[in-house]
Amino acid sequence: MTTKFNKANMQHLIAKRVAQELEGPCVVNLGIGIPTIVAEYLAKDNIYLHTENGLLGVTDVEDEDVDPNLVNAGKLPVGEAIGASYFNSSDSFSMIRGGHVDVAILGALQVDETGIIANWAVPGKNIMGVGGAMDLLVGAKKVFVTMSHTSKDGSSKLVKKCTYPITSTRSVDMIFTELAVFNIEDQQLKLVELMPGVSIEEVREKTEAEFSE
Amino acid sequence: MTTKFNKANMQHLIAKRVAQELEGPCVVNLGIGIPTIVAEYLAKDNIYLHTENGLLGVTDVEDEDVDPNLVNAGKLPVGEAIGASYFNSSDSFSMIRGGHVDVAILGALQVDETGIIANWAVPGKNIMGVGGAMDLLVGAKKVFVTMSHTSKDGSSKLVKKCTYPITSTRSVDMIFTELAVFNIEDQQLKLVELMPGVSIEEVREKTEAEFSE
Amino acid sequence: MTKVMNNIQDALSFVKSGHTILVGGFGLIGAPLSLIDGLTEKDVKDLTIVSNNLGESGKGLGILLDQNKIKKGIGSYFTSNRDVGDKYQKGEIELELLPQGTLAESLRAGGAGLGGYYTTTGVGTDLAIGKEEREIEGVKYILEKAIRADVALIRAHKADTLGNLVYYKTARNFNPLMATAAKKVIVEVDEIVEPGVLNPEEIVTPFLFVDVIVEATQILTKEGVVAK
Amino acid sequence: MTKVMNNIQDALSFVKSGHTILVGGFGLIGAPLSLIDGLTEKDVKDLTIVSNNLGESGKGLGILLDQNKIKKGIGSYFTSNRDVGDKYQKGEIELELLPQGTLAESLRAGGAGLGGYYTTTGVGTDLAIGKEEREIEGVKYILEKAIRADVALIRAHKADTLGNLVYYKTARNFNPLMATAAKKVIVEVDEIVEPGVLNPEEIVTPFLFVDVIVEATQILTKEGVVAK
Repeated sequence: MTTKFNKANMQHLIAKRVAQELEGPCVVNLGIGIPTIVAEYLAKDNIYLHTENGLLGVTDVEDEDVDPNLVNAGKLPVGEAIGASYFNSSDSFSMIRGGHVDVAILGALQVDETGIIANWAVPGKNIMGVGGAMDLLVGAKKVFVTMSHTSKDGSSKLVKKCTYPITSTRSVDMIFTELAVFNIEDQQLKLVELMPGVSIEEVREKTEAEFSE
Repeated sequence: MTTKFNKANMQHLIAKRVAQELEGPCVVNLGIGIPTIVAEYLAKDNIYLHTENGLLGVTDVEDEDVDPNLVNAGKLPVGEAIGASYFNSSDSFSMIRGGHVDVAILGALQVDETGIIANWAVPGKNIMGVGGAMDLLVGAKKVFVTMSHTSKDGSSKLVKKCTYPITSTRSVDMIFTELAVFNIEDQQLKLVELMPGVSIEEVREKTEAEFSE
Repeated sequence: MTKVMNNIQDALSFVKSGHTILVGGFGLIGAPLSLIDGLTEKDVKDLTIVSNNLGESGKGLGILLDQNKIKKGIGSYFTSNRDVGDKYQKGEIELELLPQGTLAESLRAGGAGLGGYYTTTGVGTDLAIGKEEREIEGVKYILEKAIRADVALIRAHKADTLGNLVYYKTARNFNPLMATAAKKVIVEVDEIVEPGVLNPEEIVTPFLFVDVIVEATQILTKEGVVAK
Repeated sequence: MTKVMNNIQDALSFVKSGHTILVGGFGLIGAPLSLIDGLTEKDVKDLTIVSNNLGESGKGLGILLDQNKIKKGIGSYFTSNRDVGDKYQKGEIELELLPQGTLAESLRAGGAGLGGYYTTTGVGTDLAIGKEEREIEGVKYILEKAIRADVALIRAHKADTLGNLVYYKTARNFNPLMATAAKKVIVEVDEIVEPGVLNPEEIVTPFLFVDVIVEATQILTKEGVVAK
């Protein structure tokens, strides 16, 4: 039993679901990939977006207003919200590491059954980039992971134990895939919601990690 | 043989002499007491004054322009030079500790014959205040000490070894008193100038520390 | 849900006995005079106060000292208030003296999620006693720990209603650092403006650090502290 | 004696083979494009480049990489230029990867005269291998060292002739930190103004950090990097 998605649909489905989880007022940092799309689904005006390259108060931007020197962490053009402020990279990561950002929404390559994630390197390849991932993992009050439930080869990305280099020893708080939503409590995965049209059997079949229901 | 001074005259004499030693362009931090008076004798306009409470570009201020929220480290009213900037205490001390301030001019209770100074505490009394003295000692590129040559009881303030708690293990660069000017090279005092009307005999008589001429 | 409160005592409702409180200012300059005044009217005790000075004799934090509400002071220059020495002599207050740059840096470290840092300041002096010394690339440093607190009481010039802050001249000093290092950050300001009024390039304390905003009722003038 | 120079190569006269060079920017945003371009025309080698990225393939620092002038890169996200991986694979370049917040903090520590600091970032990961771990008040940290350099090449929006700098939007990023952490700080700017034009409350980099100012000859536009 398999639910079919094209990639864009899947990404938007996940992003929309995460957006619903955000309770304002809060400050949210969005990673690259699916997290970036979350911005499109934020209905409330008291959710403030932080980007680690030095801006609190990110909004979207119309094509004609694009400024090459105003970008998010993915180097995509963004706009400046009312009440926004700019700061240097050290101040930006001080906000993150110091616990002043409420939620970080990140992608992951793997999440293990205790909520530990791997999202910055693949074994056997050169370790070339980490960016702000490790800082966000240790610092954000809550971390939400968004990812496809399985890899291209069909294997589960929710694994018993990460085989890729981990990003932090801190467990994330929630995981959102195209199939289900999980909470992590006491370092244990708990299925809290099936995505529309998805059966519990499908989730079980495609999930290597142990989880409770 | 004793040269007589009243306190104010002595302070101004020393302050004027130190001011002559400053070669612009440079950034100078002035301590409390005699160093504050140095500002009155700065002829050159490329000597910039830093105050650790958060201002680069200190000038004097006319009585009618006094702003209670614009003060120097001695909490005395000051003015704002053209090209001045304000910053927080951490940034201010980062400038000091990071070696970005060229000269610190400080008072001292004692200087020993290796150029180590004591200027923040007296044995047997409560240790109540240190302020920025220790930071300036470790961080300023050059440290000039200004002080009366002797204590009220007539004892030399240039001592063989400090009996008061030292401010830093770093030797200062120059010492200015009402009697003489000393350089410190390789942790040894060297008399480089007698103040007007002062004899070498008087300096020898009133100096406990060894010095070369 | 607004951060703006109309009353100093409401703003101070987060302050409890036994708390560690950061108090901005360099002497009276940039000190949260209205909040300090409010504290003198509040029934709290056993406070640990982190502030450059403990006010002046009978002024600012000096009143709190006289009321025996301060259990411990952490600062760099208690000399500005001679009463501190008397209390200390009588064993009525604990004191921790730090170099001014170390005080500032430890607050920054606390706000930035760091545990501590190695500084050259104080190496080989009496203020290094009991602190770890370490050589890094030929230079001697001592380890200083981060400072974090329950509450910060600070003063800024203007706030927008989101909590973005700008400061005024040398009244800035410790305030922006303290804004980062406490669980609850309470700020008094000269003026509250709408979001968008402050220039985004000019904001010193972004709003995510600020919990409560209140208009100052006391201000520092040439003639001293007066009711606004 | 003015800090303003009229020519990029004159400004770069402080750069020597074997130097460690800080290069501002987050990718091309806020990067000193004119100074980097000048470096590609200068006969230097064995450079250690500290920068968040090593440019993009064939752009910015990417050109310097292609010219084999870079001995070592210290950064957080080399992924943005696939050529870095190829060079690394061939053993033609050394790399040191740091979390982005650690890169920023180490530069700040370097500029602030600190030896190192304890951070939670990276604890228990492959990037903590070989680094000292330490528990402070129940929390695990690793020790990260300060970064200092011979030269910093940075970009700002406006400079006054004294060297005070302001930045523009997210082009600020690492530039103000790098301005504090090198022996010679060379800045390219969009515009040079007289002292007094920049608001003292708004200056981000006070002039004491800046050694050389030059007007940018290359700017980043929607269409990419173009000559000004």
